[in-house]
Amino acid sequence: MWTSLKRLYHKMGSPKWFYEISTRWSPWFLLVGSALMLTGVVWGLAFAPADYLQGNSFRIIYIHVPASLLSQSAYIMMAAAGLVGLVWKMKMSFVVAKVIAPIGASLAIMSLLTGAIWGKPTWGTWWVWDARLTSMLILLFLYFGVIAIYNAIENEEMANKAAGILAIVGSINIPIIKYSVEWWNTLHQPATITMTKKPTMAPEMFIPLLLTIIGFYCWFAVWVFARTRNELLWRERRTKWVKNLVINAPTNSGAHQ
Amino acid sequence: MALEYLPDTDLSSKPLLCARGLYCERDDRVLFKDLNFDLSSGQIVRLAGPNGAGKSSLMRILLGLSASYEGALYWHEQDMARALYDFRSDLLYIGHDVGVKSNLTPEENLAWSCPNVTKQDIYGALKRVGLSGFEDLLTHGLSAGQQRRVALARLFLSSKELENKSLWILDEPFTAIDKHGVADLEQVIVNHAQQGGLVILTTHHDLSVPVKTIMLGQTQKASL
Amino acid sequence: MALEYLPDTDLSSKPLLCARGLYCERDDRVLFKDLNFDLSSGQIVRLAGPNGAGKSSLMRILLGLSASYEGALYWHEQDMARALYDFRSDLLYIGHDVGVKSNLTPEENLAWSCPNVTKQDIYGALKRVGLSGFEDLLTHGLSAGQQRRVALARLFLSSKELENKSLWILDEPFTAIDKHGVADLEQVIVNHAQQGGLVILTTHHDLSVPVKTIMLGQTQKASL
Amino acid sequence: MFFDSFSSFIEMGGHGLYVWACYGLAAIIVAVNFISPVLTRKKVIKDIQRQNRREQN
Amino acid sequence: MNGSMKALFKRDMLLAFRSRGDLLNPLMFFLMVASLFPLAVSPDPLFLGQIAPGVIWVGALLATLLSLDLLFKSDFEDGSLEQMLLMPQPTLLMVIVKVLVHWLVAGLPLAFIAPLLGLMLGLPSGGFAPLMATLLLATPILSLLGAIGAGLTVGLRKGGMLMPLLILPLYIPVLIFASSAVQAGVLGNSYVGHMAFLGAYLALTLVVAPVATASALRISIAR
Amino acid sequence: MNGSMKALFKRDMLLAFRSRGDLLNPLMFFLMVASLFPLAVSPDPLFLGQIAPGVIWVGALLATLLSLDLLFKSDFEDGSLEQMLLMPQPTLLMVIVKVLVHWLVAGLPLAFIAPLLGLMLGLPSGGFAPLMATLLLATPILSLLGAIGAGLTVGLRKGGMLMPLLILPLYIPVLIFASSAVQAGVLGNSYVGHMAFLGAYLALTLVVAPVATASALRISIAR
Ligand code: HEM
Ligand SMILES: Nc1ncnc2c1ncn2[C@@H]1O[C@H](COP(=O)(O)OP(=O)(O)OP(=O)(O)O)[C@@H](O)[C@H]1O
Ligand SMILES: Nc1ncnc2c1ncn2[C@@H]1O[C@H](COP(=O)(O)OP(=O)(O)OP(=O)(O)O)[C@@H](O)[C@H]1O
Ligand SMILES: [Mg+2]
Ligand SMILES: [Mg+2]
Repeated sequence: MWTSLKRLYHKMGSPKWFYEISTRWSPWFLLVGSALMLTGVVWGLAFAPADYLQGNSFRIIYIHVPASLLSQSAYIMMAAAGLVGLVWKMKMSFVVAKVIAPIGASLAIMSLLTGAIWGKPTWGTWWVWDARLTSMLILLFLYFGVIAIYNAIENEEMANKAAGILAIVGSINIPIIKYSVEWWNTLHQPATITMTKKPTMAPEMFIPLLLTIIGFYCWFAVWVFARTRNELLWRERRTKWVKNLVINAPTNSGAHQ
Repeated sequence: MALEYLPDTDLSSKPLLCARGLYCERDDRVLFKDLNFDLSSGQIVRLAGPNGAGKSSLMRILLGLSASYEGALYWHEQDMARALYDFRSDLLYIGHDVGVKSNLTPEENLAWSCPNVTKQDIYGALKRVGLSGFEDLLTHGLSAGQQRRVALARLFLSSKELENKSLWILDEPFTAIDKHGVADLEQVIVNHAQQGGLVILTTHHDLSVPVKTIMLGQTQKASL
Repeated sequence: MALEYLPDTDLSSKPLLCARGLYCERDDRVLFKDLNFDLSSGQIVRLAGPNGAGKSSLMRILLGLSASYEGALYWHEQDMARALYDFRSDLLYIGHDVGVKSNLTPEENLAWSCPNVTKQDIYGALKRVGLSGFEDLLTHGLSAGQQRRVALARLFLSSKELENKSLWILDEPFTAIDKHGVADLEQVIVNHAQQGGLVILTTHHDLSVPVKTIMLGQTQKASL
Repeated sequence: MFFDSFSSFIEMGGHGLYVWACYGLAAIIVAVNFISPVLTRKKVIKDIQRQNRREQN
Repeated sequence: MNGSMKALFKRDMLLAFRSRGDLLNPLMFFLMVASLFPLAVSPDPLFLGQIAPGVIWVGALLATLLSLDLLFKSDFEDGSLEQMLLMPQPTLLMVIVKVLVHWLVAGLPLAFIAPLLGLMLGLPSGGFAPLMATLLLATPILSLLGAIGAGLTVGLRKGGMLMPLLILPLYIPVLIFASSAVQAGVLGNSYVGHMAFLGAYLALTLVVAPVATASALRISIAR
Repeated sequence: MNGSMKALFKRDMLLAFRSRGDLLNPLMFFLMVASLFPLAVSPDPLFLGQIAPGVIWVGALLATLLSLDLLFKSDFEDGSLEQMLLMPQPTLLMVIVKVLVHWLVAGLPLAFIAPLLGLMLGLPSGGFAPLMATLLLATPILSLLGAIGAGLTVGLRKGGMLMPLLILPLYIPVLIFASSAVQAGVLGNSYVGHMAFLGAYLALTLVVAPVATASALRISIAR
């Protein structure tokens, strides 16, 4: 048991193994994710009933909520990957952490934008200093910080370590930030404008939401795999397996691919 | 990568600092590879090579300030990572940037970098480097050479009785120093080696004493 | 204060730069007083003296960067204050701090400091100082000597045809430069003088060419 | 189908602009996430090929 | 603009874009100030809207002030400033080029991002036009006046934050007129008078500041 | 504290007092923010009193943030930081000493000058006690967390003002709890809970920050 775990760990640390396995899995994630998303979105947009309070604007939920959830869990994943990299000196893990940062940031932006747009018809304003909004904004800043570190440090190894430290410190603070923002808001905020509490949703509204959430996670995997493979190619450009792979790769003129 | 050895001055003693298979690459250019050496006490070792050969890089690797290398380092035959405390206790390093605060006086600078010595010792050392009378001026009001002399005064403080640093790593210690000063410094370095210290230095000056040379090669393209 | 003259190489020509009765005092210490000299084109002039003698101070006075002096300066027999534009048009100065931006590439650095030359000239000059292949790396990633070489490349660009700077003032140009580089530089300096330029420099190295020396004295207490 | 006509589907009871803007923006961000690694991959492969060629010379 | 000045302009823009951090520095600071206030004061949009003109303008002023530190400092430290002062061209030209770059990099972007801050702070809609207008007109003043302070303090070892002390008094008219222009806009009043004052102040500083900065630099370098 | 650390402490205090500008830097900034607001927002003391807790705390936060830039920078530039990392003593100790000095020089004085700002901004009398209390308790947090950012960005050429981006999110809990403690004080409510939270946050950062900073410095120097 222990030895097989160890073997798995070493395998995961191997770029070539990761490259191959992710190449094999990506299409499946893509397929499943796209199917789920298609079903969920069509169902949510066209078939689910309108909310009796918010009318049709509630259909934004099917992208807003998955993006919000995923951007938060992506940060945790990134910090965890950074921790593994720092503690066990596993380079693969650093690659994954690096690759998650821009994806997570894009999802945080998606959450903020869809939320802001949703706010206009429901709250009558694009932006309020609500607890959730504020903490999502701060999460975006945390992502920006990590990305900025990667951009600012040229030496890759150093950049990975520095970003790892920042991500970990940030993740320790996420619950504190969230708690403080929520607490702050309940103190000041007139209760008129708060985000709807977890609704006891009708199943025909809830199931598509579930589908899109799972679909987003699948897509997320595809994106992480694709970016990781690119990073690996460049890092391992001197190795034989990459050279072979690149020789066989179509050049820019390749009309067939 | 050529490695020139002067015969070891003291073959009987165990080596202080060993390097095995050092490899360093910068911007796709291999600075050195498969570098092996054993340095023992009593030696003066010069890292030589043209500008950009990798002398300072090698020094930073030895110091543990740089992580961009492969290979193994041993201090007193112990793995460097485990001997770090001992290594650093024994170490005196003066780099391209000498770590002298321009807003402190020479005396204050030394009081910080050599915390175990007395004020009298510091005045003595400053006198030795020709800075008597300048002890209480702010360092930024000194000339280029005088500023470097403040840092070099540490060499006069690190003798056996005072700071007891046996390993000196000096990156171009003679920069901006006048003739007379260079001769003085060479003398200190020789004395230190004779008292059982190990000195690793780089310089583009000609040294008037015989030293062991580690030659770092011309630039090469990386090819794995 | 001792003033040693080599016989002027070209007595017929009018002097380019004259100093009359220069006096400079720092922290109650007279660096030099009653300093007079006439420098003409074709000369290589070395300001000599130990660390803290006042070589850099004198240079900054000549450059008009320092106001803490007494005496008069003439450029082409005109009062310096009135000849300032001509003087500066003819001037190339490289000081202790070389004015190379670490966040620019060598090429970009030269493009700024020598705006009248072509990209090709710059590449040529960088090649001359041994930096071909490094043109597009940021300067802070270069070694200590290579960074100084970026500044020194200006010497190769200031020849008659290109920037046409006849007066070179160089404060320890050989700092951090390897043997080979020093020889190269000396050659450029000699060439410049032979083509009618005037070079004023300081260095603690031994020069292999004969030069006129202005000796700045040992430190003295001011006594008025 | 919840809506009785295509135009009412587009209109979304007056909220069409908001809903479609959201889905549009989301589509853009998703598309970027899908496309950018593909472009990067092409560039990386080209760079490696160029480097290999340089080293063969 | 002759060759040297063009080269200097290019160099400084290049440097600004290369160290992107410095470029975004004032902008980031500006954004930060605006997002901290709701957290510290109150999230109520109506209340925030009242203080928005003042907060935004104080933010802009502080952001510019902080970025001024870099105007001559790195050039002083690595010897480039000496080189510039030794150019045959008048120092005045050099100062103008550097101030121009500073404004393009640190001042102008403030004007463009200000509407976003207005949104976040619930600025009433009448305030947006005067906010942008005052920023466009008055950020050059901030750069110009700031350059004098930067020139006087460059290379000072004991000087640290001397600069605010020197130039803040000169900034205060700008702050008063600009923020009350925005407030006038919010209330629907005319703010032509304010703009005229700012324009006149700009004309004055355009004449005085570069000369003063050039002499300040000569003094600083001779130290 | 052993010999080296004592010497380091002495050196850093000496440096702080020698370049008095840097020492007064945060204090000046703090004062500036407080004196600009009445000009920019409204001179009405009642209105100002409402925003005073927030303004003062935002000022304190920004002031600390700006002073952090200097924590390791000059030591990095002249090679002293290398020397410190080469000392046999654990880097952790060195970090603690430097953070301590930073707090003594840049944080603590804020607490003592804050009442003056309270007066200038018309802070109701109930706010003074919690203002000082929160500043005393929370400025160490700012120094500690800030050190992480300073350690990560020291020596970065592209980094400029990266730091705010990195650590401001971490400062936000402090800002929220501290400013609402003051507000609670103004309203005559208890602010024990706020203080307890700040105390807990201080404990956490005391554990985490020095370790993180030490590793950050090792990474920065190895670049
Ligand atoms: C910029 C504005 C907004 C942001 C940043 C934002 C952010 C978030 C976040 C982070 C979540 C996930 C919370 C969790 O951890 O479970 C979430 C969920 C949700 N949001 Fe928003 N939101 C915004 C605007 C809105 C608006 C305007 C509405 C509708 C009135 C809304 C409705 C919801 C609902 C229904 C959920 C799921 C319920 C739940 O999981 O608790 N959001 N939002
Ligand atoms: N921080 C860095 N990042 C990237 N490359 C670097 C860095 N430092 C040095 N290098 C590269 O390593 C090479 C060797 O530099 P190093 O400073 O070791 O040379 P050196 O032998 O000490 O030269 P010098 O005699 O000029 O001091 C340089 O050519 C440079 O290209
Ligand atoms: N900015 C200054 N303020 C006060 N005194 C100064 C200043 N600069 C130099 N000095 C004094 O002037 C003396 C001469 O300095 P200078 O830099 O001219 O010497 P130098 O001959 O160039 O020496 P080196 O060979 O070390 O470069 C120094 O001893 C110093 O005390
Ligand atoms: Mg070197
Ligand atoms: Mg000198």
